[in-house]
Amino acid sequence: MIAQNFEYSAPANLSEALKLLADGEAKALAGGMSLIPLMKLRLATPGQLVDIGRIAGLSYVRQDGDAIRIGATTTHYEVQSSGLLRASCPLLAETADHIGDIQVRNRGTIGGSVAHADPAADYPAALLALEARVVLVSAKAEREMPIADFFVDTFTTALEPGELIREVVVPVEDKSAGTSYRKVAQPASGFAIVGIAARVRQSGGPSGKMIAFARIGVTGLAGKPYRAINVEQALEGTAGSPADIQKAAALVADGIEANSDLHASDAYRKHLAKVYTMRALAVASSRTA
Amino acid sequence: MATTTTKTGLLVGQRIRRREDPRLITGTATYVDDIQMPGMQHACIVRSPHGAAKIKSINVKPALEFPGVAAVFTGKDTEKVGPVPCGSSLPGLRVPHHHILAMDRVYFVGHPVAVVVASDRYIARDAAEALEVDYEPLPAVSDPEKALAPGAPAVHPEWPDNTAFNYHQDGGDIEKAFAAADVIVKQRITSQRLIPAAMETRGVVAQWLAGDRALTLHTSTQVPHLVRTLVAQMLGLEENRLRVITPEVGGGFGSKLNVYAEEALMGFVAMKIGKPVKWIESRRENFTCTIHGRGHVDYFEVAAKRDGTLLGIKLKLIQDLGAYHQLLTPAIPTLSVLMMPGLYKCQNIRADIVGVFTNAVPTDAYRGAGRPEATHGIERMMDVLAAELKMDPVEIRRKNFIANDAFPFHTATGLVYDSGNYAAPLDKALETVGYKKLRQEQKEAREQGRLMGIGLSTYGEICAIGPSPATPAGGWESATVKIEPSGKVTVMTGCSPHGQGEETTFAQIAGDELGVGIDDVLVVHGDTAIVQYGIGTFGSRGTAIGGTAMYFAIQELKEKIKKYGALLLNSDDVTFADGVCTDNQTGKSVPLAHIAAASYRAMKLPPNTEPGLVATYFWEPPNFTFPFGAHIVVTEVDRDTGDIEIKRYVAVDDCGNILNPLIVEGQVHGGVVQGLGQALWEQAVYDDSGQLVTGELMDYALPKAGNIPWIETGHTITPSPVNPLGVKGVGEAGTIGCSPAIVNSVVDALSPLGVRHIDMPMTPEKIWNLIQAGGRA
Amino acid sequence: MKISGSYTVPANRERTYQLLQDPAVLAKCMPGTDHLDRVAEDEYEMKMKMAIASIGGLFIGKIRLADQNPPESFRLLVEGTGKIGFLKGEGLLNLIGQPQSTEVMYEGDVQVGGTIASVGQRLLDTTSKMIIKKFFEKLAEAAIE
Amino acid sequence: MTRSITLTLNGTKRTDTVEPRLLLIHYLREVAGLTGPHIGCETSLCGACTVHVDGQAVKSCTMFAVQADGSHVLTIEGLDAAGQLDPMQEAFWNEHGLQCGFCTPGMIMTAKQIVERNPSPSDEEIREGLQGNLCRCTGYQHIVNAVRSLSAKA
Repeated sequence: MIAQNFEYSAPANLSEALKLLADGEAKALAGGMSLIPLMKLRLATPGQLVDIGRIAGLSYVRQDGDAIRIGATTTHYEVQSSGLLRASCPLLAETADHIGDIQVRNRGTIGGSVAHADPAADYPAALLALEARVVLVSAKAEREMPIADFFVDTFTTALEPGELIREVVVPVEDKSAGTSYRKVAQPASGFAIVGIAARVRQSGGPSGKMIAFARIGVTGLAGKPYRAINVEQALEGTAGSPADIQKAAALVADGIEANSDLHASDAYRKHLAKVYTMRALAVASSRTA
Repeated sequence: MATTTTKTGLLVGQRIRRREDPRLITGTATYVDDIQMPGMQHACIVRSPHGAAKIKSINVKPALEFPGVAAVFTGKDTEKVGPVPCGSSLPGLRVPHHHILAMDRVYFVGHPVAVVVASDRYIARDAAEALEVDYEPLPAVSDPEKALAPGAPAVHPEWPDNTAFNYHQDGGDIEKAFAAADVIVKQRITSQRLIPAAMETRGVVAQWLAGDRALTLHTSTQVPHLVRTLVAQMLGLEENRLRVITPEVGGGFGSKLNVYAEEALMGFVAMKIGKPVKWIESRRENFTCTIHGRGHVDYFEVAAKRDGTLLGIKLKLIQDLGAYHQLLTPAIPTLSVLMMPGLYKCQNIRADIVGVFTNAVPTDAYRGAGRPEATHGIERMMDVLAAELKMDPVEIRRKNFIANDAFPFHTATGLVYDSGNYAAPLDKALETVGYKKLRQEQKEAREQGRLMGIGLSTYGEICAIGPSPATPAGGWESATVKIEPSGKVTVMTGCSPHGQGEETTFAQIAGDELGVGIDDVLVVHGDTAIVQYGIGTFGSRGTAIGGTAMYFAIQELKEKIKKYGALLLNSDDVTFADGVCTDNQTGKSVPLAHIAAASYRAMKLPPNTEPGLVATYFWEPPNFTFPFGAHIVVTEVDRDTGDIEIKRYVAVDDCGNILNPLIVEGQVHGGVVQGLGQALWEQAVYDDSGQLVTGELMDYALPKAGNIPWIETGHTITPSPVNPLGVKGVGEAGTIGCSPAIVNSVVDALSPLGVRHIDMPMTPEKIWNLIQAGGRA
Repeated sequence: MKISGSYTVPANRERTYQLLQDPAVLAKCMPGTDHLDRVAEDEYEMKMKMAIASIGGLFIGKIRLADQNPPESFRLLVEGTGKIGFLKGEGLLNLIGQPQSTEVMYEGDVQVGGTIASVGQRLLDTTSKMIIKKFFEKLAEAAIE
Repeated sequence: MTRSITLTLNGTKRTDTVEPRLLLIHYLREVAGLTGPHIGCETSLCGACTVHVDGQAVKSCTMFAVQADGSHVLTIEGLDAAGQLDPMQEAFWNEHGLQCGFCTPGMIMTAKQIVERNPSPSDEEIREGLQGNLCRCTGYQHIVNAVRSLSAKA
């Protein structure tokens, strides 16, 4: 319950924060929903915390052409209640509905969650399906990378020491697209045993409707979240019938070394991934225009 | 004894909101952690991370060196403190010496090894981390059946068979019953280890006043007087020098019906350092060091006639005791045996219990304490038998119910059921749920390949625990009722409620009996310096025994009131009702407040009557009470995922007379949801090395608001003849009735696949595996 | 916790076996470990600075090689204790020669205790897999060097 | 290593010097002397410590006091500051939405946030909203009744 002592600073702006983080020793604190519980259990014992939670201008959701830029310290509540996201990137807002509980969503931030790279976090599934990009900054430079490159392994990201996530960039969803996030929550902690984000677009040809585009993000199943490209490919070009969906969804765990714990064995997790891929795809398809 | 039938008074029987709530909804109630004292120190306990290990050495120096650390104590320092007491005795019971701090060996994860005392809790925590303990890990065993196997690691080296006791009970002629049977069904049924998880963890504040030789313990307990007697013994202190105060208690469910090492340890520390000391249990400590519940492996055999008549029940019960006996540890499974026949007239039983030591925290009383396990067993076996005989589960139960005219009914296990009308709640539940129509729906669902289940339990329980000969440390209860000079009424009850609402229900009874308003009655409890000796709140006994003690104290007072009334009215023919004493001849009357004032002013005394209006009554109940009921659950299982959806939950309970329907409903809801927790999610899991892998709320799933069904409640009323209030008790009913009803429902849903039994918790994965295996997993 | 799996090392069996017996190589492969101190024949003391995201801590422990049957198999015993818990593991490593490489098959049992066991259940499987993967990746690097 | 923080607690401004690691819940209980917010776990799951920081329900055990510097903090004690129970407190009382009372202050603070954001929530929305608050006594049904009773009035 009681954290080890640490030094604390609350810089007023980003450049000051990056300076404090530059040597890689300090740890950034945003909402603290992942970090503080670990500190209380003394599983995490950072010597220095840089509170980026009060930096003005790091919390925003704004449209920038065909993209929506979300500041790192935007809370899950702000994401789920953002009119812009609800209208133009509903998958992300829907995913935020599933994170933790009211209190966690009020404090937890998208940047913090993504940087923590918990293999059972909700956002990664949606961000992978959205082919989101992350903008990383350090005292020296700024870079942008696809989210798929950002998640390296369990709790391991492409963040270099001294580097912060500045914003997450998601596309403005095509009006015809249908999306859905479906999750099996672990009953005690609420973390995803499996979470599937699905995104599809249909095109209507003279020969009837067809799945023109599919994106699937998977969380909870493996050591890191991933895009189920094999499912996407199997689905694209089909009519998107229940049988098509079932056939494609069956591929979701192929070649994946699934997690196994007290709450779900690897075999059950893989099975759930298939079922929930079907369900997410079915809902997403039903939402296409 | 005379029993009132359902009597509704001005207060009794009404939905009255609780008197205790204003302090609770404003956050101004005082729980142990809210107590602050000048100079108070904070204790942090260093605990074993191993399931079993030798302690090779302890280096306290790094902890002592922290600025702000007042003291560090280890087992060597506390060796002379008496052992943590076991209050139950069974023939041949092996009782390990349970030191308050480990000596040279630890027996379970969380075993206290040392205590660090510092000026604030942050420093205490830092210093505790610095303390060095060198352990030599030993093989551990945490599964009771594995512990019984030859060659298993010995939890206590002196008892290599890990057997604490064997207990045998026979009733009727079991051999004859089985010989006469047309059918015998057998089933292994487990009731998994559960963590009580009261929302307030335990906590103690101890204060020693050396000049007065007076120790005060503020502790979160259900049994303040027992804590006083037993902790005084442990510390070698005269009992009347120890005051135990039970402030607000944030739930117990049996986990605080105990005397714990930490209670004596904090007393010891306060006496040593001469300053007040506080210890507040963390949630992880609560999971690893406060008692667990259940922990049964039961092997049932039931003999019956082809028409469904039960002939005999055999039970081999393996009880996971953990590493030590806490207050009631070995007694809990014996309660299961008492309740074995449930509501059925079966008169032949045999039970064999083996109590097994394991490298785990002790099991003890958790909501229902032995009775949920028994009810789960018999109610599951009734369904197993019904399936075998292809009978409807309702019909097989009706066939075996004890008849309404058979009460008082002597069971094969030695109990005398007080009163019952077992078909009444069943009928009501069946009607509420629409049983016939549901079976039709189920038929249609099955034709569509859907897995719909209807399950029921008709449960009975032993409540109002209990007559003293059957209860360790006494089973009576006490009350003192004082009518103050102003006519206001103060009730001091030996019960020590912690959420049950006795400040309200007792005030309802007292208000009606004395003809005063509910706000004129103050109910006081939980301070051994103020309240006469009492037993406590557990075993659904508060109202039935504590309330009855108060009722009788009031009856004594009423006699005295009448004497003063007669004096004031100058009459020898008066009645006391509705708060006034009336001359039956003249109709003149005098109110209670005047009588009370006169009794204290004592200008003139009635013949042979002392001043004042105070009465104390210790009531010894002549029997337990035996509530009952019927729960029906409709479920549907998702074939693809194994998820269980509870579509209907109907609970019809008969707890005798109802004093406050609002409170009774709340007790049923809470009880049912704890039963649901056991049926669906909760399980304390130790791995083979003795690690509690469900050591936090992250991995031990308590029911949450979002994953439980709406509970439809109903009642029938069969008053108890055991007490004049006609009440039976309702604190544990929901839990006891719930788990078999849910499991029966899910087994029914999966019965087309040939499933006959599922052990709890029924996780989706377990169900999915059963479906995959076509019921054969 | 049972663990098992296999990894292919780009070296022949003799060399792979040799690498796995070399304390300097082992130190390099164990995440957060600088060096091993020999305390007895085939027994070493180590300090391991674990860091997985925010979770971290210093483990002090021992590593022992036993039942050597070069170049086919040996047993690896590891134990470590830190403030956040302890672990004790034992595994049998079987080396199967392939034309250009060696398949190392491992099978063992790991006991984890303390805080990490009681609060980190959902992370144990994933993180242990990651550590093993990193171990073999480093081993593979060492094999090419 | 200490820092000075200033915050407005239940309408009153106060300044204290704290260690950075001091949790907001410990600040409220041990420094400010409040008894309403409770500690029921250490893994941020039970919600007994729920308070509002700048109008947002948060678990005060998962926030350092320094993070609340400059904020408005409202605890259960601030609800009836004017001597009048808050309607949500009244609703919990009327509907028997509590037994042992330990989870109640946090539960009420979360319940308030639910109806602030959604004045007439469905039962399902109420239950979803309470996922971060554990109660071991009531089985939640009377709590749901309490929240619903208020939404009906709204």
